[in-house]
Parts: sequence; structure tokens; C-alpha cells
Amino acid sequence: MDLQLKNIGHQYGDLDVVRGIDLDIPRGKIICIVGPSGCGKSTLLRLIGGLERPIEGQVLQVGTPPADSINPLTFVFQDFALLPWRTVEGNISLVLEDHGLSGKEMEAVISDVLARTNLSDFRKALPKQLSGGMKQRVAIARALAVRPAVMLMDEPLSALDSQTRELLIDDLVTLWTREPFTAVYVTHNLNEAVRLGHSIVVLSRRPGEIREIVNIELPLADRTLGNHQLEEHQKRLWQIMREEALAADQELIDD
Amino acid sequence: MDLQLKNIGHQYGDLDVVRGIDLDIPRGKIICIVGPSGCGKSTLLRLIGGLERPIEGQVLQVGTPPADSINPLTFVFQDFALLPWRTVEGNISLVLEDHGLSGKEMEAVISDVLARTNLSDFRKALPKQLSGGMKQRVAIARALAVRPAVMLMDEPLSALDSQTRELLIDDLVTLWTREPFTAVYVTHNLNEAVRLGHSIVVLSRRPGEIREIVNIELPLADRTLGNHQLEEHQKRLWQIMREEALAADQELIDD
Amino acid sequence: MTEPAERQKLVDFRGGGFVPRSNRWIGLLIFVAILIAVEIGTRTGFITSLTLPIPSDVFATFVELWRSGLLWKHLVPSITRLIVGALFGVSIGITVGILIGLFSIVRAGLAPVIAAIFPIPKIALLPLFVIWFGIDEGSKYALIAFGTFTPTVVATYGAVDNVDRSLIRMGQSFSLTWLSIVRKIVLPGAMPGILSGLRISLAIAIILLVAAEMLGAEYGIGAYILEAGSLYDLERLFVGVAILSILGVTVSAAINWVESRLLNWRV
Amino acid sequence: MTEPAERQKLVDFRGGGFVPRSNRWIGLLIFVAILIAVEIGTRTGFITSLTLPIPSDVFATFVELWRSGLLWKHLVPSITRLIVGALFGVSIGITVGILIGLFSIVRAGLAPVIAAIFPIPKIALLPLFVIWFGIDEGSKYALIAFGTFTPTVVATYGAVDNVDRSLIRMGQSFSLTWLSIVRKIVLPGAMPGILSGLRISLAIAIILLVAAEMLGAEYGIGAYILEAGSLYDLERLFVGVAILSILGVTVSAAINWVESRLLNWRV
Amino acid sequence: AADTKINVGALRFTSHAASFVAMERGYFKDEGLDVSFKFFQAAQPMAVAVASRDVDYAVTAISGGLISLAEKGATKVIGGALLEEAGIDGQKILVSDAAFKAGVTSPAGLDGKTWAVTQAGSSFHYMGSKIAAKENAKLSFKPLQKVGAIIGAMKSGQVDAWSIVPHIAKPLDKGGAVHIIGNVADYIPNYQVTVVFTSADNATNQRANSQAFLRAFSRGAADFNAALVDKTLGEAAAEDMVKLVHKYVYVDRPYEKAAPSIRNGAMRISTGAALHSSSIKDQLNWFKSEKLIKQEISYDTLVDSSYVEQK
Ligand SMILES: Nc1ncnc2c1ncn2[C@@H]1O[C@H](COP(=O)(O)OP(=O)(O)OP(=O)(O)O)[C@@H](O)[C@H]1O
Ligand SMILES: Nc1ncnc2c1ncn2[C@@H]1O[C@H](COP(=O)(O)OP(=O)(O)OP(=O)(O)O)[C@@H](O)[C@H]1O
Ligand SMILES: [Mg+2]
Ligand SMILES: [Mg+2]
Repeated sequence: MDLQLKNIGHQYGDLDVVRGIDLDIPRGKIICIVGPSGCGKSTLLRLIGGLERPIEGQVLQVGTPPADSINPLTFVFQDFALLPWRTVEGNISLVLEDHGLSGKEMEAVISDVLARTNLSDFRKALPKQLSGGMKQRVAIARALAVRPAVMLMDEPLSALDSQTRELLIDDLVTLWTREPFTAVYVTHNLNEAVRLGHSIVVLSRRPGEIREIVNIELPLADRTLGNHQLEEHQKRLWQIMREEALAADQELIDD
Repeated sequence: MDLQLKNIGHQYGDLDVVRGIDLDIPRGKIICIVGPSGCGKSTLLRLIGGLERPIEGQVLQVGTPPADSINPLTFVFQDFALLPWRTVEGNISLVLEDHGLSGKEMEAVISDVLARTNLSDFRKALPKQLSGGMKQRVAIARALAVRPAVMLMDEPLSALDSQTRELLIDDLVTLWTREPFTAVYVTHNLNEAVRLGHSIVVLSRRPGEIREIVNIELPLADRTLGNHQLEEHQKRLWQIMREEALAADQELIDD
Repeated sequence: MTEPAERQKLVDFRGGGFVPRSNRWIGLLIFVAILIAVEIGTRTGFITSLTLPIPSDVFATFVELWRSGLLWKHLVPSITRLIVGALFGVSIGITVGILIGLFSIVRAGLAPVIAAIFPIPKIALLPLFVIWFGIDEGSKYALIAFGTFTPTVVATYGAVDNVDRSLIRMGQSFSLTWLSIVRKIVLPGAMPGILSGLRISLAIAIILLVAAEMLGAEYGIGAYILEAGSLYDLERLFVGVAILSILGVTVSAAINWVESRLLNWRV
Repeated sequence: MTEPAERQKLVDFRGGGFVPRSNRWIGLLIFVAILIAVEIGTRTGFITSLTLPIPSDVFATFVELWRSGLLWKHLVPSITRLIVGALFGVSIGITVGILIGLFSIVRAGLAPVIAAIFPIPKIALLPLFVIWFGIDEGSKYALIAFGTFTPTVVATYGAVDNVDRSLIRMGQSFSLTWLSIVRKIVLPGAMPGILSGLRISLAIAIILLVAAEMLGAEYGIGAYILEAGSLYDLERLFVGVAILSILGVTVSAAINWVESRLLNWRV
Repeated sequence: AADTKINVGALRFTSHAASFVAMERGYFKDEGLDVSFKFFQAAQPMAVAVASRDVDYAVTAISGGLISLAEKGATKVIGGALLEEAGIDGQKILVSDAAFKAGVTSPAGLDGKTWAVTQAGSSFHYMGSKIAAKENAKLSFKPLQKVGAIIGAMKSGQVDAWSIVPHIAKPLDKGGAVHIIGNVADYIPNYQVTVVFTSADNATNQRANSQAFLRAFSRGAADFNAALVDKTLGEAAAEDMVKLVHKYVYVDRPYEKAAPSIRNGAMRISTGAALHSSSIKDQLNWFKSEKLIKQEISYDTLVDSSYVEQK
């Protein structure tokens, strides 16, 4: 299943947030969306995932999702969005409970995703006992549990410290290499974008329009820290964005 | 005025946080401290700044601070620590009010630091109207206002998005180049460390001990994004730290 | 344009909801609807005159009270008692609350005492208030002050506890004096909590008006209600209750206004 | 070792403080100290017998009450009333509060009504409670239920409003049903707020015991206090007040316990 | 009508003894009534409870509330109970120690003093007014709601004067903090202090029950009067009566402490539950003159005079 965005535009009251977005999200690829803060990246992702209805344009699902997909469009949020009163296991079973799985199937799914994210030892832990990195791995495990056709990731690593982020980028690359998934990955971190994106969509500052789409051919597994080609891409992206970012940062927030 | 740390050790109850730290902080240099999360970086900084008393060892002030220094050891915090009920101006005057400056002197200091941090237009704004980057620039302006002998910065940029961080690193480099200041700069971001540090102290995971001190000779102004020499330093630091970071991230937090 | 082989559909919408908003007009409508229903019920005898008065009679009684000038004669002493009593209770309460919030010794000594006197019903102590404070205005002020004191203390020290410690550490790191930290950081930081505590204390003060005016009060809304109750005069009873209710809504609106002024720095 | 030219000194300490801790022992000590002071004061006549009873006499009266078996005769009906009344008030209050929290229409209709009935003193309505609910246990349950209802509603809908919307969006993004979201996200998320609201409602319930037992109650702590008050029997009055106070502390401890069990997930 | 279940409202005062005697000595049973008592802390809720049909019969002073309820067609007075009678120990006029020392040693000195009442329109208010009228004095009335609050205020000299039943008055006088300066009976002769009342429905539709109640009540009253008021039956019978009453009044005090209070509290209860209509009319007029009740209320609105002798 692919996704197609057709001339998406959205406003909150008088505030024009995104405008005229046309984008294809092909199967098995990671699309990164970067842009200055407040340019409507999160809004765009919510529109794609059906959490909000676009005022203009359409988000189309092309083809049908795989039959075994429980929740075709699945989010991974920046703030993890774990229920603090449920254990790691309980947080994963939460998203399976409404879909009529038997206890055994559920158990199998949980064990599988916990193993894939190296969390098997922390099954009974409460979120408050986990470090940020572990929490986000639980959120990723939960997303994997519903076998998504497309993962919608809203700055999944930006609440983490940079060392943990480094570790999780490796995890994501490993996951993708083992079994490629489709993802829309919103970030404001250009390093993350060049490490994870098959193509990188640069948005202008608000109202967000597509400034440029950069494709990177290098296989994900080869994109190591300090790779020169990636550095060049990152530098180029920064040049595109610098002014927009500066302007966005200097804006007064009115209530 | 220099600072000298002599065999510093500290515990919270039974928890050994840092141990046997010996360190010199020379005038006019920026010392970066990096280490896995929870290794005691913030604790060490609080010990240096006199916000906490070390249980073992001594923090010594060598020489006297400049006569015009209002608050020799001055912190810049990760969460900005601005009073939300005071304007930009009010937040700066706060730290001057207890020191018997005349209204005119105060006014002059405020105008000066706001100009140096490009905030002159936002003098009357409340913190809630500012973006994260601007808030941190206000905090830096406030720190500059008391003419510190040493600036103690605890992950000053890690609450910001990476574009804003990029912009603020440039600001700090410009500030230092124009008028070198002494600073202890705690971060978990190796990129920041290699961009700003004259020497970089790597701590082990808790209890924090000094693993290595890396000196970088390249002048701050030349340390641009994508500089190859810096990449090498960063890669090397990451190799030292990777395992420690992994272990620190996998620890269960007990209350 | 699109590949004919593949089925296309719009992505399902599944967000929205869970953001209830209040709407003044509907609220007013419901009030009016209830009044009309009661009016019809009492007039037709479906609701007996023992159970509820006829709303229009209540209104007529109110107009009469107002015309006769007695409304002010009752309202002025009550409001005076409210203001004086609440002023004492709230100011002492805030002071004690801040002391409890700042000093371990005070907290250890007073917090349990406060917790123990909170559930004591003030009306149970009426006979003692007579001895302690007399039957004139003194005992009325004291009763209202006592009733507002405990919730104010609890709210205040809770608010002080909730002041962001990192702001306090910031103050210390700039070598601010202890007094400066308390005045410029702790107090303004505790203000939102204190104001929302005030909402409860002042509601309690209004409730206690009736208890306070049990003691030798000739005029006052509470005395008016008590007399109407003892004469089983439902019209006047409901006029009194409605006045208290309006008083409560007014006080709450006043706090809203103060909050919007004083706490405009909140996000 | 160090350069002799430069003066060395330790960095000044300027942190610490602003973290008051409570200490049970000091609290107990203060209680005892107050008691001893009053005992001495009343025995020497420095405090007249009109003002305060002698603490040891109060204690003796309590022991007598206990020995005669009357303590339980008073305590059991009161606690029954508390439990039944509070159960009604709290459960209806939580239900209404959640409805107000979830549905705009309910909020628009009920929130202002609740705000208007909050400041109505329950004792003013005593005569009506007799008509509405009779003089038996019904009116006592109703009074306590009514008194706990309003604060519970306000606390509950505040708590529902405060449930992290991002968790709700998460639930929606996994296509959970509306009921699942309410049951598994909204309710547990509102629990801390509801429990802390309960602290206030139950304190109010205890306070209302006295008002409730004004109505045809033979036995009950409130009735005991009222009778002692009407005879100006200070020893018994204080025994009754102390019992209520202990009741309040117990209820608060019980809520602490429930919180520590139910909310152990909190950071 | 064998074993008709009825509820009787009562306060735990000696003045309610007639009902207690009728209960203990089986007079209610003889009339085929199965009585259970409902006890109250104050008279006013008892009147409301009769209106709401929770209680069938009760005894209380004529208050504004009772009249209002009668005016709403909810209650009716059907008989008389406590009576002030010259020569019998009745309600006392009290002054605080301070007032006494200032020279108020008889009711003649009450001019300009404060008089404690529970509420406007209470019997205390009525008595104060009548006494003031007789003595040509001006009193200011202080509503204090609760008898306990009044006692506190009297003891601490914050109000000057009050009137109250003898079993409360005498111990207070003995304690020295207040002083008895006169008898209410001297000012309001044949004062019908309390009355028997029931719901309007009982009065009109349950005549048999109401008459049965009044008969049993009267027998109890007669026993009580003979034993403790007229004292014609000797000490043993008096002690028996005190013991009977002690089952209901001052239950948590030992008998020795309770007995004097019960004896002190003995006042005449109307023979045959007769009503002193002149006293009731006087009270009604007083309420009207104080604007506490509607002017159009008549004696017949309040009283169903078909039950007992109207004196
Ligand atoms: N529910 C909403 N109602 C009104 N305005 C909104 C809403 N959500 C977002 N906005 C506004 O829309 C603009 C874009 O918001 P959005 O969160 O999509 O930006 P973003 O690119 O994700 O920013 P960031 O990098 O800070 O996450 C912002 O100005 C924001 O204030
Ligand atoms: N006041 C305190 N009381 C008890 N334990 C504390 C206190 N402050 C910090 N700790 C503990 O000391 C350890 C070191 O804390 P510190 O904040 O210095 O680490 P850090 O290196 O700054 O970590 P991070 O990278 O997360 O900021 C942690 O385990 C922390 O839980
Ligand atoms: Mg966003
Ligand atoms: Mg830290």
C-alpha cells in the first residue's frame, strides 16, 4: 500500500499552516520531512494518519493494506505516549485488545516485538522505571505489534539525549534492514534525516510548502557516523534551511 | 581566576555519584564535560558552582575574580530557568537588583547584554512569547549581565531543536571570539563538545570518573559543520563512550 | 493519472473529540428551562407547596425585599462579615502556609495540627465561639476567618511546595538573598496555587455566613435564611439561598478577573 | 604544589534549603505540648472552665463513653451514614463529572448549575430535606450525598480535563474504540485528580455529619455533639469534636493508602 | 383498630413525659396503637416531619414554623400539653450575674436590656415580649439559635436576660453564674406552652386514631401530674415516675444525677389535653403584630377545635 498526498492545505482558524503539498509515499521507503519549527510538520503527519481532516486536498491510500495489518497507519510519537499505569507488556496489549486476538496470539505478538526491540527483560517494568531510550523502544515495539503498513514517526528521537539517539538510529536501521517498512519520519535534525531517509522533503517556514526533495541513494546500512557523502548532504540541507530556521526562531509567540 | 578540582567525590545517600575527580579549569578556555546520562555531570557542575558541598575533596578558586564581576560563578541552565512572570528585561534586572547598582548602571548593563545577544527588540516580551532559542539567549544575556569569571553551562542547548541549536552554537562561538570567557560546558552531545570545547573531559558511567581528556587545538571560529578533523574527534569520542552509553540506557530506574 | 489496477480510497478520519467546551447560552437556557418546569409543576400542584415554592413568588418576594430597602440592610452586614472574616482568615492562612512551605520546623509542628482541625465542623463549636469571641461581630468574623483559614493554609503550602525548585536554585546561583528569593521567586510562583485555593476558601466563607449569623445577628443574609427556615417560609428561604448563590458566582468571577490580570504570564 | 603568588580559597556554598520535610515526631510533640499547656492552664484557673474543658476530664469522659458501650452506639450509625451518603454522592459525582468532562452538551448544561449550587449552605436547606427525604436515614444520606456531590463533580471534570490529550490521540491513532479510550485512558488518567478531590469531599462529608444529625437522629457523633452543645457540656463537646477529628485523619490516611496502591505508577 | 402503627415525635425533655408514661404503662396499647418514638434535637424539624408525614403526632411550642405549615394546609393543632399555672413551678426568668449585680434583681429592671432568644418567633421571643409589655420595658432580642449558645452567652454576661424551663434554670442559678428573678406564670397566666399537633390529613381523616392518641396521652399526663406536679401519690410513686422518665431523658447520666433534674422539670400537662384557646389566640395575635406570619391566618387555620375541650 502506498500513500498519495494531493494538494494538501490546512488552516487553524486564520492561521495558514501547510499549503499545496503534493507527495508520494512509496512502499518500503523512509521519507523524512524536515523544516523549521512551527512549519506544520506535525500537522502534516496528523493529516496523513487521519487524526485530522485536511481542509484542502486529499490523502489517498493506493492499494489495500496487507491482510494481516491490524492498524495500517500507525504513529510513533515524540513524547512516547506510553500509559504510565500500564507495564511495558500492558502498553503493547492495549493496542491489540480491541481487535479480537486470542490470548495466545497476543502473547506471541508481544514476545516477538519485545525480542525485536531487545526489551524482553523489561516486560513487567512500568514506564517510570525506564530511561527515555527504553521508553521510545517500547513505543516502537507497540507500533510494530499492530503490523503497520506505514509508520508515521513524529520526531521520535528528539526527546532523547544525543547518545541514546545515536543508539536508536542504529536500532531503526537494523530493524529496517532486516525487514523493510514504509515510514514517514518527521524530524528537525538534519543528521537524523540523512542517516534514515531514502528521500528528504524540506518544508519552508509557515505556511509549510515543499522547498526541495533530496534523494539519497546510499543504502541505510552504509550510512555510518562521519560518512563524507552524508556530511555533504547535511551541509547542503542546512544551507537551504538556515535562513528559514533563523526567521522561525525569532518569531514572537502570540497567544 | 582559575578553578581547581581536587579529588572530588560525592554521594547521595548510598548512591556513589562522582569519584576522584581532579581537574583544572584555566582562564579563557571552554572545558566540555561529556558522559553517559546519570553519570554525575550535573552534580559535578553544581559542586563547582557551590550549589552543593562536595563530600570528598575540594573545589578551589585560584586567584581573585575581576573586581567588576558581580557573580563570579554563574550558571546557565538547560531549562533556561526564566521567571515566567517577568519580562526579558525583568529577568535580567532580577540578578542585578540585590547588588546595589543604580538605575542607570542597571539600564546600561541590560541594554548592553541584550544587544550582544540580539534581543534588543524583545525587551518587553514575556517568556511565554519566546521560542526556545530566544529563551536560552535571554538566559545567556542574564548570565553575561553579572560579568561572570566562569560560566557554568549545564546542557544549555539540549532542550532546543537541532536547527536552533546550530544557530546558538554559532552565537556562542561569536561571543567567545569577540571576548573570550571561561566556561565549563556540560553536554551529552559530542558534536556540541567538539564544536565548543578547548578540551573535552569524558566521564565514565556512574560513579563518574574521568576516562579521558581530549584537547582540540583548532580555533573555535574554524570549527564549521562538516569539518573533517572534528568528525574524527567526534567518532573517536563516540567509540570511547558507546558501551558506557548503552549500559546507562538499559538501566532500570528504581525509586 | 492513477494506476487503474490499484484501488484508491481516502484515509479514514479517526481523530477529534474529547475537547468539551462550555457554552454560556446553553447554561442559561437550562437554568430557564428548570425554572419554567418548576413554575408549571408548582402552579398545577404537581409539586406541592410544601416541597418547593413557586419561582415567580420567589421573584416577587425578592423584588419586595429590594423595594423595601431591607435587601441592603441584610446584604451590607453580611458582605462586611465576609470581607473582614475572609481577610483575616486568608491573610493569616497565607502567612502560615508560606511559613509551613519554607521551614521544616513549622511544617513538622503545624501541618498535622491543621490536618486535625480541618474536619471539625464549625457549627459544632458555636457555643464556644460565643465565649471566645462574644456574640457581636467578633464571633462572626472569627467563625468565617477560622473556616477560611484551614483551606487557605493547605492550598498555600501546597503551592509553595509546587514552586519550581529549579527557579529557586537559579536564584541561589546568582547569589540572591534569601529574602529576595522568597519575595521574587517563591511568592509569585505560588500565586496561581494560592488563587485557586482562594476559590475554595471563599466558597466556604459564603457557606459559613449562615453558621456565623446563627449568633445574635439581627440582619444579614444568613439570619434572613435562618428566620425564613424557622418560619418555614419557603419563598424567603429561596430568595436567601439565591442571593448566596449569586454571591458565590460573583466571587468566582472576581477571582477569574484577578487571575486574568495577575497571572497573564501563564502559558 | 600551588603557585604561591595566587590566593586560593574554597568556592562559597550557596545552595541548599527550601526543601521542608515533615517529621511525625515533632508533630506529635507539639500536640502533646498543646495538651499539657491547656491542662495546666485550665487546672490553675488561668483558662476559665467556661472557655475550655480540662483535657484530662475530656479524656475521662471519652473513657466513660467507651466503657458504657455508647461510643459504638454513636459511632456505628454515624459511620454508616458517612459511608452510604458519601458512596452515593461520590459515585454520582464521579459519573456526572466524567460526563461533563467528555460531552460538550452536558458541560454546557450542568457546569453552571453545579457552580451555582456549590455555595449554597446545606444547613439552610435542612427543613426542605425533611420534606424531600423524610426524617429517617434518607435525609441524612441525602444531605451528605448532596454535600459530597458538588466538590466531587468539580474535581472529576477538572481531572478529566487534565488527562494528557496526547495519550488520547495515541489511542485514536491505534483505532481504539471510544469506550476503550474512556475506560483505559481517560478513567485511569483522571484517577489522581479524582482521589485528591475525594480528600476534600470526604472532609466535607464528616463536617456535614453534624448538620445531618440535626434531623431526628437519636444516636450518632453529630447528635452527641449537638446535645452536648445544647447542654453546654464542654467535656462531651470536645470528646465529640475529637472523634470527628480522628475520623478525618483516618479517612485522609485511608486515601493515602489507596493512592499508594492505585497510583504507584506515578513518578 | 388493633395495632395501628404510628410514629410519635419527641424531644428528650421532661416536658414530653406524658407520651413516655403512656408508652411505658401500655396506655397506647390499650387504645390499639403501636407507637414508635422518633427523637429530635430541635422542635422545628419535628414540625416539618409531621408535615411530611414522617411523624404522626408530636408535641411542641407554637412557633412561626408550625403556623406556616398549618397555613399551607399541612398540620393542625389538636390538643394542649404543657401549661403555665400560677402556683406550680414553671418557667423562670433569668438574668446574667453581671446584670444582677448591676441591679436587675426583678423583672421591673429589665428596661433597655438584651433578651436571648433562639430565633425570632420562638417561645422565648414571645415570653420576652409579653414580660416587656407588662413591665413597660424595652428589650432588644438576640437570636442565638441554640440553647447551648444562649447558656454560654448568659454565663459570660453577653446577654442580660432569658426565660427557660425550671430544670435548666435551677442548676444554672445554683452555679451562681445566673440568677432567677421571677416566674413566667406571673406574667402570662394560663400560658399554653406546648400543644399536641398532627398532620391535617390525620386530623380530618383519621379521627379515631387521633382521638385514641389523645386519650392515651391524657392518661399519661394525668399520671405524671399526680406523681410529680400535684404529688398526691406519695414519694414511692414519685420515684417510680422519675425512674420511668429516666428511661428517656438524661439516659447517659446515672440515676442520682438525673433525678433532681427530672423533678425540677415537672410542669403541669393540661388535663384531658385541654387547649387554652385564649392563650393560643394571644400568641397568634402576637405573631401577627410582629409581622412573622400572614395577617389572614385565623385560630381555625391552626387549630382543629373538635377534639378537646377549649378553655
Ligand atoms: N490544534 C491546533 N490549533 C491551533 N493551532 C495549531 C494547532 N496545532 C498546531 N497549531 C499551529 O500550527 C502551526 C504548525 O504546528 P505544527 O505542530 O504542525 O508544527 P511543527 O512543524 O510540528 O513544529 P515543531 O517543529 O515545533 O514540532 C504552529 O504555529 C502551531 O502553533
Ligand atoms: N538531589 C539528589 N538526590 C538524590 N539523588 C540525586 C540527586 N541529584 C542527582 N541524583 C542522582 O545522581 C545521579 C547523577 O545525577 P546527575 O543529574 O548529576 O547526572 P547527569 O550526568 O547530569 O545526567 P543527565 O545526563 O541525565 O543530565 C543520578 O543517578 C541521579 O538520580
Ligand atoms: Mg511537531
Ligand atoms: Mg544533567
